[in-house]
Amino acid sequence: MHVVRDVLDKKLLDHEDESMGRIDGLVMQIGKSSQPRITHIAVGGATLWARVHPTLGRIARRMAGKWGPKRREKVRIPWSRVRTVGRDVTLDVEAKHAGAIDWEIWIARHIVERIPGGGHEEPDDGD
Amino acid sequence: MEIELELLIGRKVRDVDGANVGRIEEFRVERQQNALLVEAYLIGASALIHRLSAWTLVRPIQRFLSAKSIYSVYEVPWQDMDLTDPHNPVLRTAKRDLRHSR
Amino acid sequence: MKKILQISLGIVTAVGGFLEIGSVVTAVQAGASFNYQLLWAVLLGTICLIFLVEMSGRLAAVSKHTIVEATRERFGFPFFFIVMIGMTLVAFLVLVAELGGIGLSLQILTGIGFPWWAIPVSFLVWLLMWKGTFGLIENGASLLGLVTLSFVVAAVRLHPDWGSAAHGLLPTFPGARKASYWFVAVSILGASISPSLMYFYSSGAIEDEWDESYIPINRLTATLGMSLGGFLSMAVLVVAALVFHPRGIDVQKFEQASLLMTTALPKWGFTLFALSMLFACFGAALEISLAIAYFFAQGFGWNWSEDLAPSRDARFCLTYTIIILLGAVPLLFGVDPVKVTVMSMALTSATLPLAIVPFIFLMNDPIYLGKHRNGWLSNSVVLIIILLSFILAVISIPLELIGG
Amino acid sequence: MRLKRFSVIAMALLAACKPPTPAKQMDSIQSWLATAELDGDAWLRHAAPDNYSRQTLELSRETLLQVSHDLLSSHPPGVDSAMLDSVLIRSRRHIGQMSRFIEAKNPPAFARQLDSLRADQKIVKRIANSIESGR
Repeated sequence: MHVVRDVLDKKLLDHEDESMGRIDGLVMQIGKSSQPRITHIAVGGATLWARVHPTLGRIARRMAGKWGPKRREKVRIPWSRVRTVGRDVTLDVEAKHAGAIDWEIWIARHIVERIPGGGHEEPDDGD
Repeated sequence: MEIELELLIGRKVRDVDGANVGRIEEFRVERQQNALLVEAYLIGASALIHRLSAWTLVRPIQRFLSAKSIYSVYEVPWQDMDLTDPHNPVLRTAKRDLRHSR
Repeated sequence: MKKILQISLGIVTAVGGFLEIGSVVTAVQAGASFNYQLLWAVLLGTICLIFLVEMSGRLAAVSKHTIVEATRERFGFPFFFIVMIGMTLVAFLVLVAELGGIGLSLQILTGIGFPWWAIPVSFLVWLLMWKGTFGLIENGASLLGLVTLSFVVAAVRLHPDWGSAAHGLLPTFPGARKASYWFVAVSILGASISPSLMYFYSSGAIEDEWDESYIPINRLTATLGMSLGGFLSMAVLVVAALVFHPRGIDVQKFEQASLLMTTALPKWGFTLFALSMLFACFGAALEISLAIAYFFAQGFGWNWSEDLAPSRDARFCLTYTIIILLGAVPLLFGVDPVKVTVMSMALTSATLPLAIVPFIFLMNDPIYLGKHRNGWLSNSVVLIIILLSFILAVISIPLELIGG
Repeated sequence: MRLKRFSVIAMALLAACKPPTPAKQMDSIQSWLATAELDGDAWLRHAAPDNYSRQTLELSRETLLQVSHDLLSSHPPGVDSAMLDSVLIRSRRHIGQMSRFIEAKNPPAFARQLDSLRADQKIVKRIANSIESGR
């Protein structure tokens, strides 16, 4: 398997096939003489923008701490939770608890649901 | 030590003699129960083409230009890569000892 | 039977959704200033669009990826980010143009200036996105858009000299006003070859859950729909060539274009033009704001579906809400939508390689498309036309600007 | 890189628009006279509504005023400025009258103004051609 082509930037689905972002980064453990291991999936703006430019990464991180869901530490999902790697990458975690969709929930609660017709988080009659 | 893999992509690699080898483009991994084991690093422009799975597009052009191989892709086994300073990766071997994967 | 229905519906949506302020304004200017001479640009653009739309549908049907998703996954975020900036900037200008087009159509119908319409119009667009479903937007808008067929009626009733029109289908070099000739050609190409349309189309294919069995349907609808659509723009150009060119009217303002059909259809021409522009621009405004929202949502891996309740894909809905609100701002300050249109169309061709070259990579990707990937014909046709329009754009945009 | 092109265009927009040639200005003058004529004709045939027709006549009149001012202030060579000025003033008056007669719902008077506008159009055309040949 090739990581950059087949894993990185793929879409993440939780155990109910809820979309929970993309694989924005991968955490690699290296030791003196041990074989390098990719142990975690990283999700979120800070990781993402750091790929464009370190400064953007820092800014994104600072804003993540101040605004919205106010999450300071990066979202990391252990590779052991990966179920399948195919068209998308499916996990056996629940998106809500993984912290990957904090913003989705925050915006839904604080903005969208306050606009008439915004509906509520539980599934709607699909209008 | 922990490294953000995505930041290694596109990093220039030098060999023991400090000669420029190319850029890291791809990682060949073995999937395990709770981790991906990095087997080898693919370095060089052809590695990029492979990463974009663009050979079907590039090969005809290559043939048209009747170029034997545009670039060489180096496949560096994990033992030969020294990432103690992630910002400038270094090979533990010399460039000439690398084997071409294609 | 079901398939026939699908095909005809697809064609109807393609035709009804084809014209928008960009294609109309550029075609009118071309006809007014250069008679039939620029018909080739419409033809070339349409051919390219047919190929691109067919590819967009095929990619979605086979790989179950939209163009944007595949671009992010294959090229990684840093490159995707560059594409995103370019595409959203241009798409936003187009959105402003479409909203302005709705405002201008209402202005000529009611006499109330278009800046006054900016807020209500963008609110209505937003409301439809907020409450409506994908099917409603796609089919409803384009069914109304069928009124644009009146351009063909007008063209026929003016008895054009088909022979010399046919000559216009072959590129010719201009006598006078070279700079403006090439600039109009570029904006025509930009108006026909619209990346946002591709993003919208491939997202639609995913929303309708296409699979490989849709490949023939997709090919047929893309070909027939887009060529009929291109035929509409040609009709517009022909009418303009017959009405404005002999009178030496060089169309700079929407008020001038509004007289397009008053000679061919004295009783209804004016209203039909206004309604055509109204519906066409409205459909296009919905389409383009959806395309922008899709772009962000798919690029970042958010939930996205026009059929979900907004709170189920909050970031997606917030994106188009913000975009539409911003789109109203320039119009409030009375920025001339026609100027925005022409410039955004030219910029579209200037940014085409950014959208299309990565797309060609994807269309040749054996992992995504297997045996359904592009042949050399599609590759070369698209790349040649894209590079042509890009070069023309880079040369003619500065010339046009210096020329005032 | 795209951003660069974008900013270049933006700057060009600001820097651009150096005064167009007299020939170009004559073209635009004729274009707007023709617009007024076509619009008037449409209104007479009940092919265009009152509001729109009036606004378009106004727009033509203002644009004509502006363009002809630019043109004459530059004292184009080989043009009888006085004659051009007078005919343009006259045609602008006709256009103004036309929009007033739309308000007054007076087609016959409107038609008379339209005819004299057409007459002026011919004169302007002759002057324009003289410039073309003069070039």
